[in-house]
Amino acid sequence: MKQQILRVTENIRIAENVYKMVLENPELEEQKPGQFINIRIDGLYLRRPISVCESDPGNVVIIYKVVGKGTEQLSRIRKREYLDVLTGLGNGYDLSKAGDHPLLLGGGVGVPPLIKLARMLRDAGKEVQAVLGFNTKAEVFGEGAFQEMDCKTTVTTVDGSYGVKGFVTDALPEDYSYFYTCGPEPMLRAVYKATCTSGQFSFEERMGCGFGACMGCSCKTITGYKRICREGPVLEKEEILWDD
Amino acid sequence: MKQQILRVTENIRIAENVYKMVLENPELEEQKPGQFINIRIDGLYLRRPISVCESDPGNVVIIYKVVGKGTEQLSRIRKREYLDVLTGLGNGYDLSKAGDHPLLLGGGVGVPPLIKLARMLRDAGKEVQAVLGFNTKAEVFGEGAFQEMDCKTTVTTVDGSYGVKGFVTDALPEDYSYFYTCGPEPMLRAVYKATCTSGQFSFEERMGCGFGACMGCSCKTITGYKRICREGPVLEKEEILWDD
Amino acid sequence: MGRLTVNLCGIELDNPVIPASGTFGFGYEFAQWYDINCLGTFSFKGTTREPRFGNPTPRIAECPAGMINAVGLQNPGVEKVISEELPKLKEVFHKKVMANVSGFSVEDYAYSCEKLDAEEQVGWLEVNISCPNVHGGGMSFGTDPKAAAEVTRAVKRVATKPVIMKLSPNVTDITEIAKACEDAGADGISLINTLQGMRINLKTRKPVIKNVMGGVSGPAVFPIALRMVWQVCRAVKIPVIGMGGIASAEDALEMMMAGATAVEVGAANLADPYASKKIIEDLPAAMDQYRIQSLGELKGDC
Amino acid sequence: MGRLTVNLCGIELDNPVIPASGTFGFGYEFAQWYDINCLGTFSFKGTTREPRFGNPTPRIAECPAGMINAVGLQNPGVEKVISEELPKLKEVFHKKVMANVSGFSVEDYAYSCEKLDAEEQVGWLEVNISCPNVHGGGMSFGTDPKAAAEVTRAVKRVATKPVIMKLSPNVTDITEIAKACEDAGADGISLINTLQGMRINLKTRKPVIKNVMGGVSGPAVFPIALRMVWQVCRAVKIPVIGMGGIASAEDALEMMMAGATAVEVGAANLADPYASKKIIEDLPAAMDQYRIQSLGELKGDC
Ligand SMILES: Cc1cc2nc3c(=O)[nH]c(=O)nc-3n(C[C@H](O)[C@H](O)[C@H](O)COP(=O)(O)OP(=O)(O)OC[C@H]3O[C@@H](n4cnc5c(N)ncnc54)[C@H](O)[C@@H]3O)c2cc1C
Ligand SMILES: Cc1cc2nc3c(=O)[nH]c(=O)nc-3n(C[C@H](O)[C@H](O)[C@H](O)COP(=O)(O)OP(=O)(O)OC[C@H]3O[C@@H](n4cnc5c(N)ncnc54)[C@H](O)[C@@H]3O)c2cc1C
Ligand SMILES: Cc1cc2nc3c(=O)[nH]c(=O)nc-3n(C[C@H](O)[C@H](O)[C@H](O)COP(=O)(O)O)c2cc1C
Ligand SMILES: Cc1cc2nc3c(=O)[nH]c(=O)nc-3n(C[C@H](O)[C@H](O)[C@H](O)COP(=O)(O)O)c2cc1C
Ligand code: FES
Ligand code: FES
Repeated sequence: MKQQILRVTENIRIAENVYKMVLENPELEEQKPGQFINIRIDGLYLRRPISVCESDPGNVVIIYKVVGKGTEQLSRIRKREYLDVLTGLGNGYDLSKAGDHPLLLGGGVGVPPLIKLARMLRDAGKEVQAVLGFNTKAEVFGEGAFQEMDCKTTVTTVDGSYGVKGFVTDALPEDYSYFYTCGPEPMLRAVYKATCTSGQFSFEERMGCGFGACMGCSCKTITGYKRICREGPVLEKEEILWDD
Repeated sequence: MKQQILRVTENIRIAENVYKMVLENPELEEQKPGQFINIRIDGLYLRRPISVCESDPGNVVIIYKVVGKGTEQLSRIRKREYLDVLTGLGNGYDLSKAGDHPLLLGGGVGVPPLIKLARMLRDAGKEVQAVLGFNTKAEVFGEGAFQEMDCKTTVTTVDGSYGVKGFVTDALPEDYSYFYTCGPEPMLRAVYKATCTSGQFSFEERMGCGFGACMGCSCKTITGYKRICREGPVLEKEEILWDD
Repeated sequence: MGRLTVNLCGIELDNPVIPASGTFGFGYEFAQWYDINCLGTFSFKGTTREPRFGNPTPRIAECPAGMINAVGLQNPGVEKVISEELPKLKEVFHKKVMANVSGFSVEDYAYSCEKLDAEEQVGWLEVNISCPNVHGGGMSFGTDPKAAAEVTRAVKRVATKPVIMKLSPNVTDITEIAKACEDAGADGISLINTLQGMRINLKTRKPVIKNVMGGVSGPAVFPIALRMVWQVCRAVKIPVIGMGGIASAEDALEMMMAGATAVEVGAANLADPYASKKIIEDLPAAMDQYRIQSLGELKGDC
Repeated sequence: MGRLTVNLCGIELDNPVIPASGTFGFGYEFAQWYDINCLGTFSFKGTTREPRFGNPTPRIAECPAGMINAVGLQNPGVEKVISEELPKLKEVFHKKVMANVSGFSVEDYAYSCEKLDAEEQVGWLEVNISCPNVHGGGMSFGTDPKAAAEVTRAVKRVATKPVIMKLSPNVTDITEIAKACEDAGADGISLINTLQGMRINLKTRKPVIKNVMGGVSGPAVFPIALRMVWQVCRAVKIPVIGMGGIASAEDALEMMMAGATAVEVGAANLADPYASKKIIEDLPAAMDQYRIQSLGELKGDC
C-alpha cells in the first residue's frame, strides 16, 4: 500500500464508454492481478477503486467504464496530467491453485483484471481458456489481448450481436482445472452455480477508504467477516456467503 | 449585467502578492470605472468580486491581491484558460461631478478602479491628481499608469520605504475640485474626515450574489437602504452612514 | 399535461422548479437575466409585518460546498410588498407567485398572511417558522410542535389559499413538527430552511458573520435535506416541497424520488443566476437518462 | 511544553490532533502508512459489549464535500478488543489511546467502559451516545438529556479515567445535552458525531445505503460542527474536543478558536491516509501565518 503521484501517459477510448489509461511512476512497484488502485478525482470526496489490468515495475494499466461522475471525469483527463493514487490495494488472485488448464470468466469491466492474470498463468506454463461476456458488440474489448497470449477465447454478447449469444455461463467449456472470475454480481452468482470446480471470485463494494480502515466494505464469509478492500476483493468459492 | 466566459490572456505578478489579469471576449462590453466583475473559481462556492481596472470593448483588466483561497487560486490560472464571470456589476463612479481638477485617493488594491477613472477624466479635459497609499515599497504598483496620464501622482507608504511616509491623508493636496476614493475601510473613514469637498467612495462587502438578489451586502445610508453590489459599490460622501 | 407538469396544492405548475425565498428577491431582479415565466413559480423574499433592515453586515460567509447567510429578513414590510413589489413583479411574471411570510408572533403571521392572501397574484402562502418566537422565549416557532401548530391554525383561519408551512431542519425530530402542522390544517410542507452554522475569520479571530451564527445552505446540506424530505413524506399525507442544496436536474429528480411534489432552488441562484432555468432545461434529458416518463410517476417511488 | 502541546482532561498531548473513531480502525492499519506515534492520540473504533457485524452493505455513499456511512458499529466486542486489538496496537503505538464505547442500554455502556477503563493503554473513555436506546423506544441516548445523563452517571460510577461524552448533532439544542452530561459528572465533551443523511441511486430509484439512512461527515458539516462546538464551549466548563469536517491545519485552528481544547479528524483519514499526519505537520506554519504563539492562547478567543 502506497500513496503515489502517477503520470497519465495514455487515456483512450477502447469500446463504448470504456477507456484504457496508462499510469507511470518509476517508483511504482509491479501490481498483482486482482489488486486494485484507488484514484483521487478533483472535486469528488471519495476515491474511485479500479482494478489493475496490466502492470510492470514503473507502470500500471487500467480499463474502466464511464458510469457516473467520477469515471466521466477520469475519461476527460489528458496525457501528462498527474493523479493521486493509492496503489497495491487488496489481496489479488492466488495463482498457485490454477491447475494446468484454468478458465477465466470475465464480464464487462470484470475482464481487465483477468488480462494480467492470463499473462502470468501462461508464463507459468498453463493452458488458459477465457470466456468474456458483454451486452452488445459495441462494448466488446480485450479479446485481442487474450488471443495474443494464445488463450482459447470465447466472447458472448447478451443480444447475440457478436460471438455466442447469451451469458458467459452459456459458453462454459466442459473441461477446466480451476476458474477465476470477475464481473457484475449477477454474473458471479450465475458462475457460482454453473461451475463444477473450485475457483476465485473478485467482488466489488462501495468503499470509504479502500485500505481497511473504515469497515465500509465488509462482507460475511464462511471463514468470518472480511473486508472487500483488504482480505478481498478476491474470495475463494468455498468461503462465499451470498446475502439475501 | 451579463454572464460571460472570458479568456485569460495575461496573469502576471506586478507587486508583492498583487497580480494583474487581462480577460477577453469579443462580445464583452466596455466596463465602467467603479464597476466590478464577479468571478467563479473552481471548487469554491461563492464568486469573487474584483473591480474593473481598465476596460475597452472586448476586454477587461483587473488587479487583485492574494489574500485567501480564491485569490490564491486565481493567481495560479494560466494564459488561455477560461473563466466564468458576471460582468457589468454595480453602479460605477459618476464622472459628471468631478469639477475641473479632481483628486483620486487609492489605498492598496483600491488603486485599480481609479486607473480607468483617471483616464476618462483626463480624456474629458480634467486635471487629475492622485495619491496612492501602500504599506511598504514592495507592495507599490500603479504609479506609472497615473504618471503616463500626466496626473500629478504622490505615493505614500506607511513605513516610509517609498514616497511620503504615512497614509494617503498625510499627503492630501490643498486644492481639488472633487474627490474619488477606493481602499480599505479604515482609509475610507480617514478620507471622509480629512477631505473638504464632496466626493465618491467605493465600498467592499461580503457578497452572496453580487447582482442584487440576496440582500447579503446591504448598508444603511441617509437616503435609505442600499445594496453595495447594486446601488453601490460607489456611494456619495453625503449619503454615507458609518456604522458603530 | 406536459411531462414536467406537477400539481401543487391544487394549482398546476408547468414544472416543479421553484426558486427559494431569499435567493430570488421579488423576481424582477432575475427578469434581467432571463424570462422568469419559464419557472414553475418562485417564492419571494420573506415578508414581515413591519419593514426590516435585517442584521448588520457581514451577513455572508463561504463554506465547503455552500454558504452561510444571516440576512435577517430584510424586507420592506407587507404593506410595501403589496403596494410596490407586487406591481413591479406583475410586469414581468404572469403566473401565481408563492408568498413567503415570516413573523415574530402568531399575530404577525396572521396579519401578513391575511393581507397577502387577498392579492390576486399570490397563489400560495409559504409560512417560514424558523424565526424566533419573541413571545415564546426566543426559541424558533419551528422547533416546537405546539408553536408550529399554533401558527398554522392562525394562518389557516385567515387564508383562502393553500398554506405551506416551511420547516426548520434544526430539530431532533422533523416528522413531529410536520405532523403538528398537518394536524393543524396545513395544505403542504416545505423544507428545509437553513442549518445553523458558523465560521471564524482566522485573521481577526472573530466570527465572519457579524451576528456570529447564520444559516448554512448549498450542496453541503443536500443529503441532510433529502433525508428529512424522505422522512416527512412518509409521515404526512399533504404535498411536500423539497429543497436544500439542489443544483442540478439530477438533484431535483433525487428529491422527487424521496417523495417531494416540487422542489425549491436556493443558494444555487446566487452562485449562478441561470441555475433554476438550467435545471428546468436539463430535466427532460435527465428524465430520459433515468427512464422517467413523467414526474408524476416518481412520487413515493423510493 | 511545545507550541502544540495541549492538556486533555489531565493528560498532556504532544499536539491536539486525534483521528476520530471509526476512521482509524484500531490504529495498526495506519501504522502501515506512517508512524502513528506522531499523533496526539487516536480514538479507536466504537466498541460494544457483544461483537457486531454491523449493517448490510452498501454502507457508504458519496455526497458534496463529504460522505455518508452506515457501518453500524462493526467491531469484535469489548473482550476481543482487549485480548486481540490492544496487544497488536501496543506494538506500534506507545501513547495512551482513547477508547470509544457504544451501547444499546445503560448497562452495556457501563459493562464495556469498566473493562476498558482497567486497561493500562487506555487514557480516556469516549462514550458515543448516538446509538439507539433499545430500552428507551429506539431514540438515540444522545437526543434526550435524561438518557444522556443516565449513561454519563453509569459510566462515571465504574470509571477511574476521564469520561468524555460524544454527542450527536441531530438535536434541537446541543447545549442542553452537553449540560446534562456535565452535570452528571462528565470530564469532557466531544462533538459532533455524524448528521443523519441519505442519498438515492437514480438508476435503481432505491436508497444508496442499504439501511436507507446513514451519517454525513466530511467538510460539508464543518460550519455546523463549528457552531455546535462554539455553543457547547460557552455552555459548559469541561474541555471540549471539536470535530466534524476538519481537513487542514486551518480548520483545526478555527475549531480551537471556537473553544475546542483538541480536535478529532474523521473522514479526512479515509480520503487521504496521511491526512492527520499532514495536519500536525502543517500546524506550526499555519500558526505563524495567523500569529499564534501557542495553541493554549486560542481557547475562548472568539
Ligand atoms: C475492487 C474494485 C475494482 C474495480 N475495478 C473496476 C475496473 O477495473 N473497471 C471499472 O470500470 N470499474 C471498476 N470498479 C467499479 C468502479 O469503482 C466504479 O464504476 C466507480 O467507482 C464508479 O464511480 P463514478 O463516480 O463514475 O460513479 P458514481 O455512481 O457517480 O459513484 C458514486 C459512488 O459510488 C461508488 N460506486 C459506484 N459504482 C460502484 C461499483 N460498481 N463498485 C464500487 N463502488 C462504486 C463510487 O466509487 C462513488 O463512491 C471496481 C470496483 C471495485 C470495488
Ligand atoms: C465591489 C468589490 C470590489 C473589489 N475589488 C477588488 C480589487 O479590484 N482587487 C482586489 O484585490 N480585491 C478586490 N475586492 C476584494 C476581493 O473581493 C477579496 O479580496 C476576495 O474576494 C478574497 O477572496 P479570497 O478567496 O482570496 O479570500 P477568503 O478570505 O478566503 O474569502 C472568503 C470569502 O470572503 C469574501 N471576502 C474576503 N475578503 C473580502 C473583501 N475584502 N471584500 C468582499 N468579500 C471578501 C470572499 O469573496 C469569500 O466569499 C473587491 C471586493 C468588492 C466587494
Ligand atoms: C441569502 C438567503 C436568504 C434566505 N432568506 C429566506 C427567507 O427570507 N425566507 C425563507 O423562508 N427562507 C430563506 N432562505 C432559505 C432558502 O429559502 C432555502 O430554504 C435554503 O437556502 C435551503 O436551500 P438551498 O440549499 O437551495 O439554498 C434564505 C436562504 C439564503 C441563502
Ligand atoms: C466510516 C465512519 C465510521 C464511524 N464510526 C464511529 C464510531 O464507531 N464511533 C463514533 O463515536 N463515531 C464514529 N464515526 C464518527 C466520527 O468519529 C466523527 O464523529 C464524524 O465522522 C465527524 O467527523 P469528520 O467529519 O471529520 O468525519 C464514524 C465516522 C465514519 C466516517
Ligand atoms: S473500504 Fe474502508 S475498510 Fe474497506
Ligand atoms: S451580494 Fe446579493 S444583494 Fe448584494
